[in-house]
Amino acid sequence: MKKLINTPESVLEDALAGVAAAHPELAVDIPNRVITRAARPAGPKVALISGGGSGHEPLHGGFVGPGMLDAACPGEVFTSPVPDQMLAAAKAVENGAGVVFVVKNYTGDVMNFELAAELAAEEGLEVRTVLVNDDVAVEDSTWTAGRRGTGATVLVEKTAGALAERGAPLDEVAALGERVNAASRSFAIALTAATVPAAGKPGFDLPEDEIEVGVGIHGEPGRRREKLRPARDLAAEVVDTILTDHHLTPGDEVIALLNGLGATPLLELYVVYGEVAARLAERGITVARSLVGNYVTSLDMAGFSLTLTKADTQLLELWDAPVDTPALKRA
Amino acid sequence: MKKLINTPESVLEDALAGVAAAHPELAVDIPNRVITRAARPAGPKVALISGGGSGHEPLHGGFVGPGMLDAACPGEVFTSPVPDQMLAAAKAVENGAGVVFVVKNYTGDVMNFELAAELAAEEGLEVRTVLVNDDVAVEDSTWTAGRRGTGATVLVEKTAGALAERGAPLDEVAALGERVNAASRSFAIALTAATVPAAGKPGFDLPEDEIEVGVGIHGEPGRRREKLRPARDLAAEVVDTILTDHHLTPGDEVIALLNGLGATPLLELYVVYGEVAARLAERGITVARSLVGNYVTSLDMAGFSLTLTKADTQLLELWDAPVDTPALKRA
Amino acid sequence: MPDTPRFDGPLAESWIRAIAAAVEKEQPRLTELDSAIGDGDHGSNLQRGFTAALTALDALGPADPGAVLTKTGTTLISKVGGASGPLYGKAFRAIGAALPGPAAPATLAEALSAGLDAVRLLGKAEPGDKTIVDAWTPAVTAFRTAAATGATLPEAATAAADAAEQGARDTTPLQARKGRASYLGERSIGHQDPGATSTALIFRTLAETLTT
Amino acid sequence: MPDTPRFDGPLAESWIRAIAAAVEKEQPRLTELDSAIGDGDHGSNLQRGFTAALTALDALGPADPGAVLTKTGTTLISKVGGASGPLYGKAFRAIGAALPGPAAPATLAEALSAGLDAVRLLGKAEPGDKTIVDAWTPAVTAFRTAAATGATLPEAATAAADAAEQGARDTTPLQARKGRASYLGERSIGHQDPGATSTALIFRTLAETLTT
Ligand SMILES: Nc1ncnc2c1ncn2[C@@H]1O[C@H](COP(=O)(O)OP(=O)(O)O)[C@@H](O)[C@H]1O
Ligand SMILES: Nc1ncnc2c1ncn2[C@@H]1O[C@H](COP(=O)(O)OP(=O)(O)O)[C@@H](O)[C@H]1O
Ligand SMILES: [Mg+2]
Ligand SMILES: [Mg+2]
Ligand SMILES: [Mg+2]
Ligand SMILES: [Mg+2]
Repeated sequence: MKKLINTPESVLEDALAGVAAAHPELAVDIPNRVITRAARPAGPKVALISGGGSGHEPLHGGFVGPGMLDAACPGEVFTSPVPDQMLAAAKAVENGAGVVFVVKNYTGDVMNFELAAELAAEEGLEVRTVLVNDDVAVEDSTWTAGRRGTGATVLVEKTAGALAERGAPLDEVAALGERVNAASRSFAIALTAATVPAAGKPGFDLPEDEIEVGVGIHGEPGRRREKLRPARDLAAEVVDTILTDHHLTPGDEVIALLNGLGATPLLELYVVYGEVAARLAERGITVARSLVGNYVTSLDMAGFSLTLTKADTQLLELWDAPVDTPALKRA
Repeated sequence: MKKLINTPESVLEDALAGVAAAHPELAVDIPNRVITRAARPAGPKVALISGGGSGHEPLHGGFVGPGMLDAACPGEVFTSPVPDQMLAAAKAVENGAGVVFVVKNYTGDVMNFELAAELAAEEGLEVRTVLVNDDVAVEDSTWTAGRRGTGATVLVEKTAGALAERGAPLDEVAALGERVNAASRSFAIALTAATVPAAGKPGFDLPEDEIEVGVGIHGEPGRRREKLRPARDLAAEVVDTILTDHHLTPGDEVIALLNGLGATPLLELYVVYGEVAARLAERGITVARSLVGNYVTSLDMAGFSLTLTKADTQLLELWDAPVDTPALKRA
Repeated sequence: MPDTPRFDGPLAESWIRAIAAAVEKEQPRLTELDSAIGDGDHGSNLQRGFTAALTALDALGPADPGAVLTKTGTTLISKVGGASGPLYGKAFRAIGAALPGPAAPATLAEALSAGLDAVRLLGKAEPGDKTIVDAWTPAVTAFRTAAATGATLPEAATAAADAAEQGARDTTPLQARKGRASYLGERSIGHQDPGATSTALIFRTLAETLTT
Repeated sequence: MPDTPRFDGPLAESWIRAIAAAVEKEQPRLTELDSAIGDGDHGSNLQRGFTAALTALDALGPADPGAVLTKTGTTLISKVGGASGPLYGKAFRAIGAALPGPAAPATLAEALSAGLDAVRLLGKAEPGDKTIVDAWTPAVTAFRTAAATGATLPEAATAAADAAEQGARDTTPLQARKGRASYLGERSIGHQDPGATSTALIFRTLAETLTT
């Protein structure tokens, strides 16, 4: 394992020290593992809090700032945070208008946020939880823990963050988050596996010419393995897989997030995006907005995920709203 | 080789199609391989043009936009662009106030931009060239092609771009660019080599526990190979190496760019940045501004480079000025 | 039956300390099982949690079994994260809440049953879903049956441990329907569940603590 | 000497077509040499350039040698990039500018010398810096000497090719002081320079074109 770290045990703490040093606009509580905005919003406003295992940077800490999150709770690498973090975050940023937790659908995250919500309620805070479950690689049946939460998290955090910033009430912000999640589907392909520092070796073995189709952001297995194919074919397959599940029809508008999983050069992401855009055009879907880059990563995994969110006037307007975070800025 | 491409030959063209699809705010001339702003600046203004081999994204295309570049000329992967591109770009964006070429110091880039400047002059355009040569891994002697241009390019393009946007005259913009370059030093460490699509295999072999200290952004060899060490040691060595060359003294202020080489997770970059910040503090250097992320990459190379630019009031003010490009935004 | 030893504070503390030691020892195995159908961190998750519990119990000092186990649960919740942290944390808190003082076998049986209820309330797993529940359910049944027929604490706990181990082994042919392993679908079949395995470890440790 | 054939348009075109064929064939070797001390693209750079030159010459149609070589140089500049594109591009443009019509050996010698001047003006390399210059310089000297002593075109070109090949071989013990290889410092010693090698190829091809 070749990594720029001090020790596997100290990765999270050391990275938080770096975040603190690099971002005076954030307040980083290293012992409690909570990242908040350095400047508290003025009036009462719904506080938007997210969190999850580390290793997906810039998610979530990179999205803390005006127009997006109020706080992020980073867990150990690929391990959900503990309720104490979310409670500390909620107490730190609650601003008289209640708290929304944005939670990616993984058993650990769901349960830890659930306990946090209980604890926060005991302390008199009003909490709503928005569950993100957009990964169509997993069938959403009683046979599974349900679809995983991936790229749609960025969409939910951005749009709900914009709405919260405008002073919308708690239930409205939560409802918007749920609506954006419901309007979103994602699908990912990995070329290589991620190596968790504490594990010291790749999470799965993939032969030199094979890809994992439908991979999860912690290296969860996908639908199948197959030979690597040209970007054009992979893009078409990913688009078609999402459209099948999503029931978009010609004429629909989407926000498209083409996300790098961590080790994919931006040059390649643009190659893929060109093919995604072409395929969507063939299928009659209009891309109203797009975002290409590393937003929900999986450590050093090579590959990409595509998220398509059905757009409407309100969502586009919230998507376009100003935001000022380390990883997403818009004037 | 595992890459998200169609064919090695079509990488640049396919990626440009993706850039065009993803960025309506840019105009991408695919046959001529020139990226410009979709909206031309209103009044006369010095046109800032850069370019270089592809594979370093977001450099340079990702820095085209208000407050930074007017045009970028992407060459084939790791190969300098040809003069025709720069000429086409200059003719497209020249705006009555002359043209500044920002050129990274590599023999091919220097010569192709030199021919472009000749051609542009023949067409009646006034051209100045700013050479960027910040990589202290190479001794700047008559025995070499001189220090290579790396991370400082971002600083030069940002600050000269801000100055040009304000209507400063040609010589002033060029002089500022040269001043920023002279105030900047960089040094890089690679954990793995990059794989150029056309080559199909990594540019060099690095044993599983070794690093290349002083690597160039095309995989040029560094000062030496050694065993991987903790991030703290590597950060200290990189800081000390730069300070030795740079003659910064306690109390000096710097802009620090901690740059990922393409395949390094942001989590690790933050770990390194925490150590860089700590070492600079130990050495009495104040970080006035910082930027952590992938800005001057080397395809899928894992590793980082650090650039330190001695700051003063003018540079900080230009660094803080608004910018609206795909890869760098500031309100 | 004044002669029958009761499950008191010192025994509760010994149990937790013994779990910490057992987890430390079995960590590679738990990690290996979790690598096969999960994300390979179950061993280190529990080690982090129970190591923290030891520190918490040091700070707590002598206490009744309820306080010891509640503190343990709270610590697990605060330190583990992942799926097992809240599940085991809630379980130990529920067991603790049901043990205001030294307990006879029947009381301990009900406390362990309350722990199972807490796991099921939070995790919503049914028996057969290939989870902690598949070891904990037969363990509670065995403990309760033994206690009802007059078994001593060591006897009841040994029966529970045997049942938990059997339950853990019986997860091997199951297809996971909860947690990370459920993403594998049919590919989860043929592997023993890590959580059920650690539950068996927790019950075996209880039996050993009460026996020695 | 009306019998001596002159270097005319068709010969110039044959030369460029032969270079394209030779580069195609020798690409792996050039790439290998450039991988050792450069970035491994010298072969593909030249192939891209000379393939484009063929297309450009097809479009140009029959022309005098100056027009053929100027067009070749312009095409190399437009298509190659890297260090070799501008250097060879400028060189062929300079050779072309010195050949307004069919040329006798002495005139071609001066044209090839003008090509060398162009390389040196742009690249600022001295002999011994381990570059194109180290093959081109002895080639020009040999060509000029042969022409001065009454050699025919084939004879002069063969002498130049021999000298260029010797010059290329002689780059092996040198330490590079220009271009990418200079970053290697002493580690560039022991490898033959790719650019000098392609220059030798260009001169050998000229000799073969004029001989057949
Ligand atoms: N809903 C659930 N109910 C009960 N147990 C569960 C549930 N989900 C997962 N588990 C148990 O948790 C174990 C995994 O724990 P652990 O590896 O520590 O957490 P994570 O899956 O978050 O990495 C599984 O083996 C399974 O026994
Ligand atoms: N300044 C220079 N003058 C003359 N020749 C040079 C100079 N710099 C480099 N070269 C030649 O260019 C060759 C490399 O060409 P090529 O690989 O096509 O370009 P690049 O180095 O940009 O990849 C070297 O082997 C050397 O002979
Ligand atoms: Mg886990
Ligand atoms: Mg090159
Ligand atoms: Mg696990
Ligand atoms: Mg080369």
